[in-house]
Amino acid sequence: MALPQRQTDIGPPKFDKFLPPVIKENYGQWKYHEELSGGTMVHVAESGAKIWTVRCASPRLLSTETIREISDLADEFCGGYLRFTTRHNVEFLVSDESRLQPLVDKLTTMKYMIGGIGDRVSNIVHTQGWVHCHSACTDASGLVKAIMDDLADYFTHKVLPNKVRLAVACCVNMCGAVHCSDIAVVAVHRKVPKIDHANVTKMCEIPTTVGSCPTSAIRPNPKDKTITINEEKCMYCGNCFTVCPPIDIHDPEEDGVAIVVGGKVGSLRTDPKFSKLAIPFFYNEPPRWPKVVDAIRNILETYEKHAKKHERVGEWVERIGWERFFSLTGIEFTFQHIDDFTFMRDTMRTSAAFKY
Amino acid sequence: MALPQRQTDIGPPKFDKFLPPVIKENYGQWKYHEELSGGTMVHVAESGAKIWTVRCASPRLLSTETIREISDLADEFCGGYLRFTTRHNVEFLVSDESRLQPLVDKLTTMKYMIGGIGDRVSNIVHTQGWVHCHSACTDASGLVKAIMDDLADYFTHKVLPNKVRLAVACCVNMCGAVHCSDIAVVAVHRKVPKIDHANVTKMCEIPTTVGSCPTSAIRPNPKDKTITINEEKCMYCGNCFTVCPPIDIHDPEEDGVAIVVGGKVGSLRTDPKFSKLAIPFFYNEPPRWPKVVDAIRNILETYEKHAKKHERVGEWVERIGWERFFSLTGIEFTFQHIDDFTFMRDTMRTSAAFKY
Amino acid sequence: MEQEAIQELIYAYSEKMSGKKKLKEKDIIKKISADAELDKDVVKKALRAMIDVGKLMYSYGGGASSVEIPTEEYLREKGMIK
Amino acid sequence: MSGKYKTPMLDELEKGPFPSFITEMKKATKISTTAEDALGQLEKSYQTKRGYWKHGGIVGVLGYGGGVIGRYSSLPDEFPGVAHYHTVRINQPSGFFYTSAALREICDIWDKYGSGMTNMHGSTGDLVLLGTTTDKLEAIFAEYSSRGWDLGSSGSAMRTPSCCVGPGRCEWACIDTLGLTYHLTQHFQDEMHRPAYPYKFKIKTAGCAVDCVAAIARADLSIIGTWKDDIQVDQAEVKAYADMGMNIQAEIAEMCPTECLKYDGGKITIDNKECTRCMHCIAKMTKALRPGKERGATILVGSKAPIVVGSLLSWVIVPFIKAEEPFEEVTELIENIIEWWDDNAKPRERIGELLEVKGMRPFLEAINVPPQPQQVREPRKDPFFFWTAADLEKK
Amino acid sequence: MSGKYKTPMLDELEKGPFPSFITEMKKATKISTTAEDALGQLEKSYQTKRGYWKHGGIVGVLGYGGGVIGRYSSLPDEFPGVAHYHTVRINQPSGFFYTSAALREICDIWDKYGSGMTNMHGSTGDLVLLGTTTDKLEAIFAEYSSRGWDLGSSGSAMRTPSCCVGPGRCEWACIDTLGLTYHLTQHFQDEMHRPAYPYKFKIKTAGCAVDCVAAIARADLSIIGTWKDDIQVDQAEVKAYADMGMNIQAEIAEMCPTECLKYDGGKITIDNKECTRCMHCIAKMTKALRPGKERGATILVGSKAPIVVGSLLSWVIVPFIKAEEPFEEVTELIENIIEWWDDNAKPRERIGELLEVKGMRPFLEAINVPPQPQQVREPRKDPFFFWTAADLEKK
Ligand code: SRM
Ligand code: SRM
Ligand code: SRM
Ligand code: SRM
Ligand code: SF4
Ligand code: SF4
Ligand code: SF4
Ligand code: SF4
Ligand code: SF4
Ligand code: SF4
Ligand code: SF4
Ligand code: SF4
Repeated sequence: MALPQRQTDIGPPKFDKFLPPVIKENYGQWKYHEELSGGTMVHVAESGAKIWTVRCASPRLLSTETIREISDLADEFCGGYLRFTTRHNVEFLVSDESRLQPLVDKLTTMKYMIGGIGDRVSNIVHTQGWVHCHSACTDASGLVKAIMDDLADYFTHKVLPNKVRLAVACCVNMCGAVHCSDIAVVAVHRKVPKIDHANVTKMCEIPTTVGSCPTSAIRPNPKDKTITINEEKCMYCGNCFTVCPPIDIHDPEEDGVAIVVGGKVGSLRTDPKFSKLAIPFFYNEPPRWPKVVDAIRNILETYEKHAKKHERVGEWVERIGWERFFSLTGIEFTFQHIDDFTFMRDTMRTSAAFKY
Repeated sequence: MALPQRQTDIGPPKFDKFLPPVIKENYGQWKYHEELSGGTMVHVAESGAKIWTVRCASPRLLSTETIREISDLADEFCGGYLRFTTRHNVEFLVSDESRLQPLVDKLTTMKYMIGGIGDRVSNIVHTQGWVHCHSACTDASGLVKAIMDDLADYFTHKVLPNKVRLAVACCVNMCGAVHCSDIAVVAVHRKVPKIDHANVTKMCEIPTTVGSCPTSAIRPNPKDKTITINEEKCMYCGNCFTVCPPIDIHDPEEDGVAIVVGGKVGSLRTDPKFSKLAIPFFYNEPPRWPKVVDAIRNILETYEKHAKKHERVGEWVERIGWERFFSLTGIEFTFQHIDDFTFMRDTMRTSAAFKY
Repeated sequence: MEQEAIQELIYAYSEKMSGKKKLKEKDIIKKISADAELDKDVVKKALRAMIDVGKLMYSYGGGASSVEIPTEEYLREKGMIK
Repeated sequence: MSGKYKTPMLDELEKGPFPSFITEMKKATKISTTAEDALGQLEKSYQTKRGYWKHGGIVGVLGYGGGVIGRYSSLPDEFPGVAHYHTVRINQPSGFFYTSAALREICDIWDKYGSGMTNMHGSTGDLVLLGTTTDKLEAIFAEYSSRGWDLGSSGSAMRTPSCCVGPGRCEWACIDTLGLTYHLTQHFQDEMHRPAYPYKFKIKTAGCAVDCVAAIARADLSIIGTWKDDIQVDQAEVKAYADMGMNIQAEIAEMCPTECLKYDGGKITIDNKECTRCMHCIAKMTKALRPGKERGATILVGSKAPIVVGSLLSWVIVPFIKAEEPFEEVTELIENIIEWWDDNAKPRERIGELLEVKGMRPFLEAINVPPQPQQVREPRKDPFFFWTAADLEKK
Repeated sequence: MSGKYKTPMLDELEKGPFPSFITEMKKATKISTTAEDALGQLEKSYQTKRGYWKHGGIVGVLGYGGGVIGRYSSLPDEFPGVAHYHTVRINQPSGFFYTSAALREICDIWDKYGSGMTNMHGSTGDLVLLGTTTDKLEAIFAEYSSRGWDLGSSGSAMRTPSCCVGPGRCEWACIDTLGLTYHLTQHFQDEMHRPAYPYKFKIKTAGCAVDCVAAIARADLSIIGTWKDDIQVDQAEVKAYADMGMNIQAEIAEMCPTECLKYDGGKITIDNKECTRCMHCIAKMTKALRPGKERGATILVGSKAPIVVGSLLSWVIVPFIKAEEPFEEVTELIENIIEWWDDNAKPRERIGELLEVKGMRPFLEAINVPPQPQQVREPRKDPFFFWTAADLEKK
C-alpha cells in the first residue's frame, strides 16, 4: 500500500482545534475556580460560563488501548474533549454539569484514581528507567508505582499543608524535575566504572570516550589502545558508558537511589529552590523498593505534622532549619550530605546561631 | 650604653596585671549594663559593683604624646586604668562614680569626641593607606577623617535603627572588616599595570613575579627576560607590583574607591553577611573625598529613614530587596554590580517575583 | 649525626636552592631528614640553632615567609660581620 | 493474560490503587511482540537490578536530524522483539489539549507500525511513541505528517516548546501561553528539526509566577507571565473568605513576603509598588484578588539539570516585556539570545553554563538589554570587577 | 607648628570634630625627623594621588621570622627620614587592657628608638609601632622584651591572637576570652615567631554570638562562646522593659529568627530547644534575659579577605566544646586543625581555601570530628557525591 505524502516542518496541530467550545468562548476570560473534591474542580468565566475538570492519575506509560478507553469516556461525558497535565495526569473537561457526577461514578467503578488537585500529592514526574533508557540506574515506573500506591490517600483525598511535588530521576541526567521537587528520588551509581579493555579497544573511539567525561577523569592509554580512569576524579556519572558500553558503570549490587527534598518551582512567598540531599542511599530493591517508600512516607508525615498551612516542604525546612529536619525525621547525617562540589561555600554554616 | 638582656618567646604581659580592681573582683560576674549617653555606659555586677566606661574616638594613629595625655587622664580619673576597643576607640574605665562627670567634662573641654556606644556610628576600622603601605590605592586615614567629620553627630548622639559599622580598605587585600561591614569603602585599581620592561629585567625574579599573580595572568617572556600580562585575565589586584615594583599598578588618574554595603558580623537575628557592591567607583579626591562622603551620608540617611528598629543595614536591604535599595538611594545600577566572579550563580535572581 | 654535620647539609641545600625556590622551614626539614634519615625534630633543632646565630635567616616576600642564606647587609646589621 | 515470559516481579506491580504501567505494557502485547519482549527484558532487569539497553546510533527520518531516539537491546538474541526499540517524539498540541478523534488517530497509526505503548507525555512535552524499528520510521512519519502531526525534537536543537494551560483554563494567565508556544514552535521549525545548535535549547512558557510548567527550572529560556499595575481587589469577596473561616491575617498577610499586603480585619490593602507579584495572595484567594491589567512577561535564561556543574535555575534577563500577538518583540529577543549563545558556546554547552563562563555583560550588550537590579538577587560581593576602555572614558 | 614641609592638603585634615591623624603626626615631629618626612611624603601622595612606599625586604630580629614589617620609601633622596620606615608589632595584652604605667613604658622606649607614631592597634590586634630603621631593631627588641613585652607576629605564621573584652566587662561572655587568648598566645609562641606555616593563621575569640571582635569574618580559627541549656528569664525585668515603653512584641518576639520566643503581653516564654542562641533578645533586653549556664564554645574555621577567590566567613566545625581552664580540649582541637592544614596546604593557601579544595570529609576525619547537620546551612544540592571503599562495606 502506498504511503501518504509526507509533509515537513508543519509543526503540531494548532491547539484551538482541540479546545471545547466553552473554552474557546471564554479563552483568557476566566474569573476564578473552585476545588470540588480531591480530583474535581470548576473554573468560572467572567461570562458566568463554567468548565468542570476531573483529574485522574496516569502511569504516563499508556497503551493505545487505554488511550482509546479514555477517548471513549471523553466522548461519553465531555463532548470528546480532554487534556493531559504537565505532570502527566489526565483531565476530563466537562462542559455540562449534569455529566460531572456520572463521569465521576463511572471512573470510580472503572477503578480510575481521581485526585491530585489542591493541597495534595499529585502524580510523580519521572522518566524512562529500565523501560527504555540505556543510562538508567533504577527503574522509574516501578518506583513511582510503589510510592503512589503507598501515598494513594494523599492523592485522592487527604489534605496536606500545600501541594507536594514528587519526582523520580533514573540517573543523574535528571530528565525531569528532581532538582526542584518537594521530595524526589534520584538514582546514583557509587563505583568507578569497570573497564573491559579488550572491548574498549575493539568498540570505542578513544577521543570521543575521553571527551565524554565531564570531570576529565578519563585519560587515553595510546600504548594499549584503551583508556584509564582517575578514580579520584570520577563522580560515577556514567557518561563514558553512554559512548563506550565496555566501560560498565552499572553495578547491580552497589547501584541505588538517593532522596532529595525541599525544592520548589513557583515564586509564591519564597524564591524557587533546589532540592537538597536528605538520604544519600538505598539499595535498589525491586519490585517495590520498600525502604524508599517508607522513607518518603516518613518525610511526608513529618512535614504534614509540623508545617504551617501553605508552607511547602522546603519552606518548612528552611523555617525550622536543616538540623531540625534531620532530628525530626530521624535521618542520619553523613559525610555525603556535606557539599564538596563547586558550591560548598554557599552551603556551609557561617553563623554561630544554630539549633542542637 | 649596654642594652638590657633580650628575652624570647615570653608572649605579652598577662592581661590581669592591667585590670582595675573592680573588674578583677567581678571578672565574669557581670549582670547587665546601661547606656548612659552616646559615649558612656555602666556595667553592673552580680555583687552590685559597677564600672563606668567613657568611650572616645581615636584616629588610631596616635603619637606617643597623645598616649601620654590619655595616660594622664586615666591616672586622674580612672586609677590609671583604660583599654582600647576592637574598633580602636579609647575606653576610660571609671571605678568611682564621682569621677565620671568630671572626666566627661574634662574630655569635653579638651575636645575629645565622646560617643560610639549604642545604636550609632562607631569608629571606622581602617588600615595604613598612603601613610605606610606599598600596596595602598587610596589613603585610609584621610578618608576616615573626612567621613567621621561628616558623621560626627551619629557618633556622639544621634540614634540609628542599630549600630552601623563602617570600614575603609586601602586596597583589595582588605586588611580590615570591609567584607562584612554595614557600609564600607574599598580602594580599587581599574587598569592593567604598566610594565617597565627594562627594570623588570634588572630588578625582578621572573618566577616569583609569575607566581604572584592570583589569576595566572602573567606569563614569562624568557626571550626578553621579562613578563607579559594577559589583559583579559588581570583583575588589577596589584600583587605583581608587590613583588616587582617596575610593574606599576598605580594610576593616579584612574585609581579610586568603591562603596560596599550590607555586611555584618554578629549572628543576631540573621546570619553574618558579606558586604555587596553599592557604588563601583569614585575618583580619589584628597584631601576630603567629598563625593564619597556624600554618598555614604546618602546611604546612611536612607537607612535611617526606612529601616525598622534593630535592623542592620543589610537586614533592611534584604527585607526591601536590592532593587528597592537602588531606587531609594538613587544609585545607578551598572554592569560592575553584576557578579561575574566565581559565585555568579548565587547572586543572580532566579525568581519571577521582584519589585520594579 | 653531629649537629654541626646536619647544619652543613642544611646550609648546602639552602645554597643549592638559593634563587631557584623559596624554601620554607618545612621544605628543609623534610628534605634533610629524608636524605640523612634523621628525626625531623633533630633537623628542626639544628636549623633553629643556625637561625638563632644568623647562619640562616627568615625572609618574607610576596606574602609568604621563607628561610634563606643571610645577605651581607643582614649580617652586618646583626653584627655578624664588620 | 499469560505472556511469553514469566514476570513474577513485574506482576507484583499490577497490585495496588495507582494505575499500573505493567498492566499497560501487558495490554500492548495484544498489539505487538515488542511489548512482550519489553516485558521480558524488564523482568530480567528487575531480577538482576540493571538495565539492558544500548545507546542509540543514528536513526531518523530523511531530512530531519531529530525527533527519533534510537534504542537497542544489549540482549537482542534473548529479546528479539526489542532488538530495535526506538522512540518517536510527536510534537504535542500546546497545553496538551486533545479531542478523542485526535487521540484515536494517533493510536491507529501507532498500532499499525509500533509497539502500542506511549508516554503521555515526555518530560519536555512531546507525545512519545515508545518502541519501533528503524525500517518503520519513514512510514510512521509519512502517516503522521500527512495528517497534520509533525515530529518533535531531540539532539542539539531547539527542543519542543511547551507551556501551562494558561488562558485555556486558568484565571491567572497573564499571557497567552498556548498561542505564544504555538507561535514559537512554528517559528523555530527549522531549528527544531535540523540540529544546528551547540546543544539542546528548551523554551517553556508559564502564564504566571506559579509556574505550573516548571519553566524556571527546566528551560534554557523561561517565559513567565506577570503584570505592572495593581492587584485587583474585590473587598466583598475578601469578606466572604473571612466569613468562610479563612485566617486572612495568618494565611495571607503574614505570608506575604514583602509585608506589603495588610488586613485590618475587614479589608485588604496592598502597597503595590512593594509587591513582587509572587502570586501567593492571589493563589490562595482567587475570588478576591486578581493580577493587574497591564500584562506581559518576564524573560529568564539558563535553567538546566545538574550535569556537569550543578543544576541551574533561570536568571531574570528582561523584567517585563509585552507578549501579545503577533509576539514580535519576544520573538526578536529570543532570536538575539539564541544567536549570542550559538555564536559563543562550545559544543555541549548550555546557555546557562556559557553565561557563567562569560559573565552577564557581553551577553546583555549583545542582546541590547541594560543592566538592571531586577536581574540580580544581590550585587557582587568581591572587589574584582572589570572596566572597559569605554567605561574609563566616562568621567 | 611649622614643619619642614609645606602640607596644605594635610592641613585641611586638621579641621573638624574627629581627632586628626595629621595632628598626631605633627605631634610626633617633636620626637623624630621620621614623622616630619612621613608628613612630607604623605603630602606628596595627596598631591599626586599615589603612594611612595616600597615592599619590605628582610628585616627582623635575630632568631625571629616575624613581628617587624620592612618598609622603604621609593623617594629616599627626597624624604631621607623615611628611607627606612619599618613597623614593629608588639603583642597587645588580651582585651587591649592597659595601665597608664604600661603605656608610658611603651612610649618611653619608642620615643628613644622610633618615630613617636603608633597604631593603637593594628587590625589583627597588635600594638603597632610605626616607623623605625633597621639598625634600631635589635635594641628595640631588647628594651621591650627585657621589660616583659614580646613581639607579635607577621608572615606565614600563627598570627597574634585577639579577642573581645569578654568577662572583663561584659555580661554575655560565655567563655573566658581573655584567659583563653592569653593561653593560646603563650602556647603558640614558637609558631608565632618562627614562620613555618604555609601562610598566615589567625585566631580570634568572641565571648558570644554578638562577636565584637569579628572572629567569624577575620580569623582562620574563630572561637565563639555559647551555651547549651535554657536562656535565663527574669519576668519582673520583662515587665520593667514593657513599662519603660519597649514594644516587646515587635522588637523582640517578631524579630526572633526562630519564632521560639513568645510574649503574651506580660511574660516571655522561650521554646529553648528551637532557640539558635542568636543573642538578639538577650542583647536588646539585657536585664531580663541572660545566656544559659552550661557554657562552652563553637569552633569555626576558614574566614579571610577576598584575595583570591572571594571572602570567606568561617564555617562551623564543632558546634559545642567545653572551653575552661586549662583549655586542654580546645587546644588539642586547634593543634589537630592546624596540623591538617600544615600537612596539606600549598604555600599561600589559607585553611578556608584548602577546605574548599579538599572538601570537609578528609578534614573532619583527620581531626576526628563526626559530620553533623550543625556544620551546614543546607545539605548539598547535586547528586555527585563520593563513597569510600569503607562506606560501601557498611550495608
Ligand atoms: C493542570 C496544571 C497546569 C497544566 O498546564 O497542566 C496546573 C493547574 C493548576 N495549578 Fe498548578 N498546575 C499544574 C502544575 C503545577 C506545577 C508544575 C509541576 O508540578 O511540575 C507547579 C509548580 C510546583 C512548584 O512550585 O514546585 C504548580 C504549582 C501550583 C501552585 C503553587 C503552590 C504553592 O503555594 O507553592 C498553585 C497555587 C495553589 O495551589 O494555591 C497552583 C494552582 C493551580 C490552579 C489552581 C490554577 C488555576 O487557577 O487554574 C490549577 C489547578 C489546581 C490544582 O491544584 O492542580 N499550581 N502547579 C498542572 C497540573 C499538574 C498535575 O497534574 O498535578
Ligand atoms: C567594646 C567592644 C568590645 C571590645 O572588646 O572592644 C564592644 C562592646 C559592646 N558591644 Fe559590641 N563591642 C565592640 C565591637 C563590636 C563588633 C565588632 C566590630 O564592629 O568590628 C560588633 C559586630 C558588628 C557586626 O555585627 O557587624 C559588635 C556588635 C554588637 C552588637 C550587635 C548589634 C546588632 O544587633 O547587630 C551588640 C548588641 C546590641 O547593640 O544590642 C553589641 C553590644 C555590645 C555591648 C553592649 C556588650 C555588653 O553588654 O557589654 C558592649 C558595649 C556597647 C556598645 O558599644 O554599644 N555589640 N560590637 C567593641 C567596641 C567597638 C567600638 O569601639 O565601637
Ligand atoms: C524522553 C525523555 C525522558 C522522558 O521519559 O520523558 C528524556 C530522555 C533522555 N534524556 Fe533527557 N529526556 C527528557 C527530558 C529531559 C528534561 C526535562 C525537560 O525537558 O523539561 C531534562 C532536564 C532539563 C534540562 O534540559 O536540563 C533532561 C536532561 C537530560 C540531560 C542533561 C542535560 C544537561 O545539560 O544537564 C541529558 C544528558 C545529555 O544531554 O547528554 C539527557 C539525555 C537523555 C537521553 C537522550 C539519554 C542520553 O544520555 O543520551 C534519554 C533518552 C531516554 C530514552 O531512551 O528514551 N536528558 N531531559 C524526555 C524528553 C521527552 C520529550 O521530548 O518530551
Ligand atoms: C598592619 C595591618 C593593617 C593595619 O594597619 O592594621 C596589615 C598590613 C598589611 N597586610 Fe594585612 N594587615 C593587617 C591585618 C589584616 C587583616 C585583619 C585581621 O587580621 O583581622 C586582614 C583580613 C583578614 C585575613 O587575614 O584574611 C588582612 C589581610 C591581608 C591580606 C590578604 C590575605 C588573604 O589571604 O586574603 C594580605 C595580602 C598577603 O598576605 O599577601 C595582607 C598583607 C598586608 C601587608 C603585609 C601588605 C603586603 O601586601 O605585603 C600590609 C603591610 C602594611 C604596612 O606597610 O604596614 N593583609 N590583614 C594589619 C596587621 C596589624 C596587626 O598585626 O595587628
Ligand atoms: S534520567 Fe537518566 S536514565 Fe532516566 S530517562 Fe533521563 S537519561 Fe535516561
Ligand atoms: S563515570 Fe562519569 S566521571 Fe566517571 S569516568 Fe565515566 S564519564 Fe568520567
Ligand atoms: S588594605 Fe592593602 S593598602 Fe591597606 S594596609 Fe592592607 S595591604 Fe596595605
Ligand atoms: S594586577 Fe593582579 S591580576 Fe593583574 S597581573 Fe598583576 S597580579 Fe595578576
Ligand atoms: S502557571 Fe499560572 S497561568 Fe499557568 S496554569 Fe499555573 S497558575 Fe495558571
Ligand atoms: S503577590 Fe505576593 S508580594 Fe504581592 S501582595 Fe500578594 S503575597 Fe504580597
Ligand atoms: S562578643 Fe559577646 S561577650 Fe564579647 S564583648 Fe561582645 S557581647 Fe560581650
Ligand atoms: S536568642 Fe535568638 S533565637 Fe533564641 S530566643 Fe532569643 S531571639 Fe530567639
